Amino acid sequence: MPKLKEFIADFGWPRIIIFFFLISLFIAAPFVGVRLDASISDVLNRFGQYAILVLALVPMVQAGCGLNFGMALGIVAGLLGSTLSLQFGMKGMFGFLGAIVLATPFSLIFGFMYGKLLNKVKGEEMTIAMYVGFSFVMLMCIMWLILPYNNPTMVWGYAGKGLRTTISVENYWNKVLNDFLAIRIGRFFVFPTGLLLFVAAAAGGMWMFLRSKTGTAMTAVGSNPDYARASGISVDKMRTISVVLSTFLGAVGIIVYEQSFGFIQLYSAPSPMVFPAIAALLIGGASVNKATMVNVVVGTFLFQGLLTMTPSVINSILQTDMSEVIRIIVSNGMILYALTRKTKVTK
Amino acid sequence: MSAVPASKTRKMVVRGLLLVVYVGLAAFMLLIGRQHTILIDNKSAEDGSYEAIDGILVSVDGKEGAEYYSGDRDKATVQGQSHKIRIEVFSDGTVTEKTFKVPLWEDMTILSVPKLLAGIEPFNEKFVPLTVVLPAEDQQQYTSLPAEEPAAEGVLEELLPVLSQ
Amino acid sequence: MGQDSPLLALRAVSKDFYGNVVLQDVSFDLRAGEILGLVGENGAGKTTLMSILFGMPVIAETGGFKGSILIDGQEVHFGSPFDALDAGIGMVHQEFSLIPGFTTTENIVLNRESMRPSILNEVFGDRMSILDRSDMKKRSESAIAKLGVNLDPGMLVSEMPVGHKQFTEIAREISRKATRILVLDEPTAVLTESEADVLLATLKRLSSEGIAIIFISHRLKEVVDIADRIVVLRDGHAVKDVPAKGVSVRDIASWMVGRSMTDAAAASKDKLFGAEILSVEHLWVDMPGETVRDVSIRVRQGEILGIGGLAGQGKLGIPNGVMGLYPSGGVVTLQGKAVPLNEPRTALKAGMAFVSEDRRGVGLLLDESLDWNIAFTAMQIHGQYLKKIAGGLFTQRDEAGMKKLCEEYIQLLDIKCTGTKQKAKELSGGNQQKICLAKAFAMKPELLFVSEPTRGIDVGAKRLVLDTLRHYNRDYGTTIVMVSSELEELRSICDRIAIVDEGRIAGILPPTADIADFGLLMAGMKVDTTAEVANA
Amino acid sequence: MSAQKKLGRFISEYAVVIIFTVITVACIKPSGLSLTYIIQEIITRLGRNSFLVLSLLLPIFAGMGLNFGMTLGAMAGQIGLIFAVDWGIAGWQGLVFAVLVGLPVSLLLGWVCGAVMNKAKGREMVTGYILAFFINGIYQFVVLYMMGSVIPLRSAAITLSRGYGVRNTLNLESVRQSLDTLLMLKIGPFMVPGAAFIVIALLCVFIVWFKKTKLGQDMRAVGQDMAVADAAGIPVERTRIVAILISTVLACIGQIIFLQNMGNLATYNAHDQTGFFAVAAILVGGASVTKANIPNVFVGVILLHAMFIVSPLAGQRLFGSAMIGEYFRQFIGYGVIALSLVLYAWRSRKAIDNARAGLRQGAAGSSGASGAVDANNKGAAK
Repeated sequence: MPKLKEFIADFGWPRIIIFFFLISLFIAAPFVGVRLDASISDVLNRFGQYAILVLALVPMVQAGCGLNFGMALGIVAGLLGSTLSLQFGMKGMFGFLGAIVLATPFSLIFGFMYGKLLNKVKGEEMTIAMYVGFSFVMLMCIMWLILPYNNPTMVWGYAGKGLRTTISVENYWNKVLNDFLAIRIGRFFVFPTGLLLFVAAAAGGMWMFLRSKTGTAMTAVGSNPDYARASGISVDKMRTISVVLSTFLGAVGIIVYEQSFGFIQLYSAPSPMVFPAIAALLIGGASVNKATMVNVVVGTFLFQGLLTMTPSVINSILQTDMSEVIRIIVSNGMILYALTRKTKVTK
Repeated sequence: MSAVPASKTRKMVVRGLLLVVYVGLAAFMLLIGRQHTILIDNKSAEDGSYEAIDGILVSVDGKEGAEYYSGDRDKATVQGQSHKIRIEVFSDGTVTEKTFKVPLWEDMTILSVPKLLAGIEPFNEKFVPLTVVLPAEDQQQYTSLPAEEPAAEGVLEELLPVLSQ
Repeated sequence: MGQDSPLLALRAVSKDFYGNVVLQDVSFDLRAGEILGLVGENGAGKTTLMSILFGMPVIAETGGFKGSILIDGQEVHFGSPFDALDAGIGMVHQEFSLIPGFTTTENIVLNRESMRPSILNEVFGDRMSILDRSDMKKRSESAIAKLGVNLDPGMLVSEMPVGHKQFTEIAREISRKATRILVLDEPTAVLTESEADVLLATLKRLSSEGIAIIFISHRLKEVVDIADRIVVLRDGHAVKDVPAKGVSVRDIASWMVGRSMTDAAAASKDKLFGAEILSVEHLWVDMPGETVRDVSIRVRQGEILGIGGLAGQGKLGIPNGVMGLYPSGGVVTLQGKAVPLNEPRTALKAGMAFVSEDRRGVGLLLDESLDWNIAFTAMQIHGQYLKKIAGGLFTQRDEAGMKKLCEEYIQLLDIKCTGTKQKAKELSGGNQQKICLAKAFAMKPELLFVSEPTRGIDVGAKRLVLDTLRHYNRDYGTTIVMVSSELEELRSICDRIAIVDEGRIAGILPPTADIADFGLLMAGMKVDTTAEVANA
Repeated sequence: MSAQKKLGRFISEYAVVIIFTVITVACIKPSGLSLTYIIQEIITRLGRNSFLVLSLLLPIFAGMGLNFGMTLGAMAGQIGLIFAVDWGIAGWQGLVFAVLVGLPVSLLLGWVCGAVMNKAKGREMVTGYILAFFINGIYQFVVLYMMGSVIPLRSAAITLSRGYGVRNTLNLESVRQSLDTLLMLKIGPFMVPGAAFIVIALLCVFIVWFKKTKLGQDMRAVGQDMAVADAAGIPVERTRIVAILISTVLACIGQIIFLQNMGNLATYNAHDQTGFFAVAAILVGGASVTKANIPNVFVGVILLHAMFIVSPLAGQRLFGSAMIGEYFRQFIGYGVIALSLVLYAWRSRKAIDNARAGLRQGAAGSSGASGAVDANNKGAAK
């Protein structure tokens, strides 16, 4: 019994409640006329979409920079990369990879500057990160209107200048990863092998990085900055590396999201993408200065599972759309739960 | 030297009193603030017991009046329960004033001026709308509520009136 | 002053923290208007005694204390510092407890402000009453006048010179109506000479007005000038309780430190010392609480140099400064090569390793496994225990290599643990210290700094840690610089012992030097050291 | 301090105010709006927003930073308004009724917010922000599902056609401008909402009076140094909760004043932006995370809203699209909060370094006289 108690204490009550809630949704689905195979395929697809965005949070958490409320910077870098790849008319897998390559320089520059800023303001980083993120997104809204894009699929019809709010990647690199080696069973179930392989590769790469020399140093900075300093590690350098890595992965994450979702969402779309990713990581069991690959996978699966199942199942049970309310309460409740834990954020 | 500690009971009494005043104030606001709409009607009755008067000036609670000809109906919004209505008939210039009460929880009442002039009580009754099936057009579509987190749209919506000014 | 029962009496007060005895039946009396000088080395139990007297929660949390405290003859029990305040005991801590943004007046009457009830009192309780600022000003002025010092009641504490802050705190304590006993913990540590004199004069005046004072200081000259009686604490025992008349500083120093000579480092006689390995010139280190002002010292190859001195005098600052962990300046040369300061990485690369005094804060990764803790520095500095992939472009932790290293040290240092994967936070204090030592030894250093290696660990582990240091020094020739506040240990292991006082080297003595000399150096007195040091 | 250093300190102290004044003045010309129109607009906005911004002062005194959790108070105010409109109470009586209904709700929410913030010491601001979204979820659950079903709603005008839940936007016609028109004064070309300004003046008097009370003094002490306040016997936790409580109650009243001026209530997202606007305003006014006073509030509201009035039209003229002006306004709004937070965090770190540096010179190579002992006081200004 003590082993279970220790597991519960470690896993945390809220996570257990969410886990059983999700399981009950899956069980209730068939009784309420919701196709189970379609739901599972939908959950897998959304898992693939969000996994890398959640993974992007890991480096900064490990390095003790706390939860990256400013991930919008990485997402904006990804948007720049994908819009440029469309502008140059790059298609198929080449287009998708081109978008990532084009996004890389932006994400590195943004990440570097953002890292330097965060090092200057240790303590109360989260609020500052959030508002730097928001103001940067707004600045980009102006940029989307000014930058000289002229690919007709992207530009406003009447003005001929400035980008549309949502741009379809239909004939460029839509579902490039999803359909790669996809396995279809029956009409509804699609197993997005390409997408999940890409996510597995990214997660594997991150796992390998965290076990490399710099990765180990970064984890040490996260768990005890004084220890790292006494062992000759430059704390600020490690934190900057983690921010740059996090911003880069944010860019890759949004591009993977777009190819699976089918649309590039511009203007103020990046801001509301950050909170769900943070909530997912926390539901997976991460703390404010420790996050593992398991946290990413479990967290994303639980959170996205919840988001896909609640609209269909709850609606048919209660005939009302409670899913929006449940999503808000669960995701913000989780972040609140993590913030009020005893672990102190790096001072 | 610190303030003499008020005795426990005195504090209790004051707090109890404050609570009563609080609830009383809310009730008082309800009483004097309660808004009603009064439909002022100038039609003749089917059974001929009273006739519409052609050309009258009606004003409620001293607000500026409105002219009614036979068959007209208009509304006046008033606050509070007891009101005064002033009717001036153009043809013979007679002015009648009458005070009447509107029950607290009545949203809308219908006051028939001819009935009032003819002295038939009750001239002010509850308004019962014809039972009409509401057209479905204003069925609220809200499947995906625009209420996710700090999207800037919220700001746009709120600031649009400024833009339009 | 002659009433029959003393104002304050301690009877057989004893205290132990988890079996580690800190105070052993301490008893002394204190009469109204008497100044009692309390002296003793660090760890002699002074702070614990004051926490007991002041009813600090930490005492109750760690199992309370034995013996009794009597005020005016009746026994008292303090559940919290506020009970002690009501009983008339005022305490002035070493760190100031003042509100920076408040004026002198506001600080003096903090949380005892004079108020006029406002109408809202009835509804929202007494804290809605209006402050009576004029009365507050009057009360603070009377307290300041009682001190006999000119303090501006309207000045903000944040803009005050340090001396004024000290007087403000004292004024706050004596402004309480009931204060009859005032306890001052190292009040002159932060004052200039002139400010200290004014303080001492003030304390004399307060005692003449009937307030009893307990004056804790390591400046023995001040204690002798001001105290009526002196109590000397050593290893938790009140070894001396004498009137101050006719007592010299030298006597106090020897009582403070005087322990029977254990087998001094006789072995150091036939030790051969190589050339000078490390030289430090005019080192200053800005470490909070352990400021180093101007230290110059030389260390010879194969030697064990001890650095002693009281807490807060800067001995811990020296290793932290040389290793670049705190902002510092001066010239450090290791084996002839200059080592730049403020760069921990180059100091480690040059071949110096450091076992920090702050075991849990700096020395360990509490949430990581033991093999991690031991191999980490070696991995980051010398690139050991890493598997190179794709020609060194990628590296991966060599888990097997780290496991082997960890097992090697578990066996060598007899570390009691469940395996190399156990989390560091689950080990006992002694074993954690051994992990820190293993981490330093894994670096194969030329010169090893060890800071407070035996603090807070049980006697058995102490012996083993010291033996390991001796073993590494004798068999591998590692030069060791050991900083410790346990003079006893330094004398049992070191070849030479430097005493640090107020950020400077007061003097260097051989372990066999007279015990009183050590005590005098610690108290900042000059001692003729030239004779013995030549090359013992 | 040399004049140059003092000037440097002044500039860094009021960097935000200076930047804002420059941008606003620069935008006036291209926006093409007449000065009287701008001034009239600012007067109405002062009447509308100042109360909300003033509610931020107390948590700053108590050292809890910018109270992003004030959105909870806004929600309580909106619930009060929903009942006032539902029961058909019009005019200023409707407003008072809304406040009386909203008060107990804001007390409850304020207490919850204070308790949660006490558990997340050092991270109050971001916790308040997230708590606002969390309670927003509960607010939506109550207003969208409970009202009409569990909580009876009288008038069909505000209920969704499905029978329960409140509509997305409520027409506040019955209470619209009722506070403003109560004492509308005509001074020169400008219409000044007298009643609103009287209420605001009353709040200012209360705040000034409150700082003189023992509770106000305790709050300042807790704000400066929690450990010392605790050692002196001040109930730190309770004082912080009272600070948040009062701030939430004031936010509730402020939101009602705000909405009666706007004339309509976006039930589900009117409160989203209250926190953002109020915080942006007080920061633009030169306040910081630990220091704020009443002038900051008024300067902030005037500057921020002047900028919000002129920038869209200036954007229209300069960049040829109102959207750019609109986004420019958002960028400035968020940017100013980020900038002042960064400046504050950077300045407080520099203050600590200066204190350490001051000490270092004293220690380096001071001559033999032991007298020149310098203090390593830990009471460096935080």
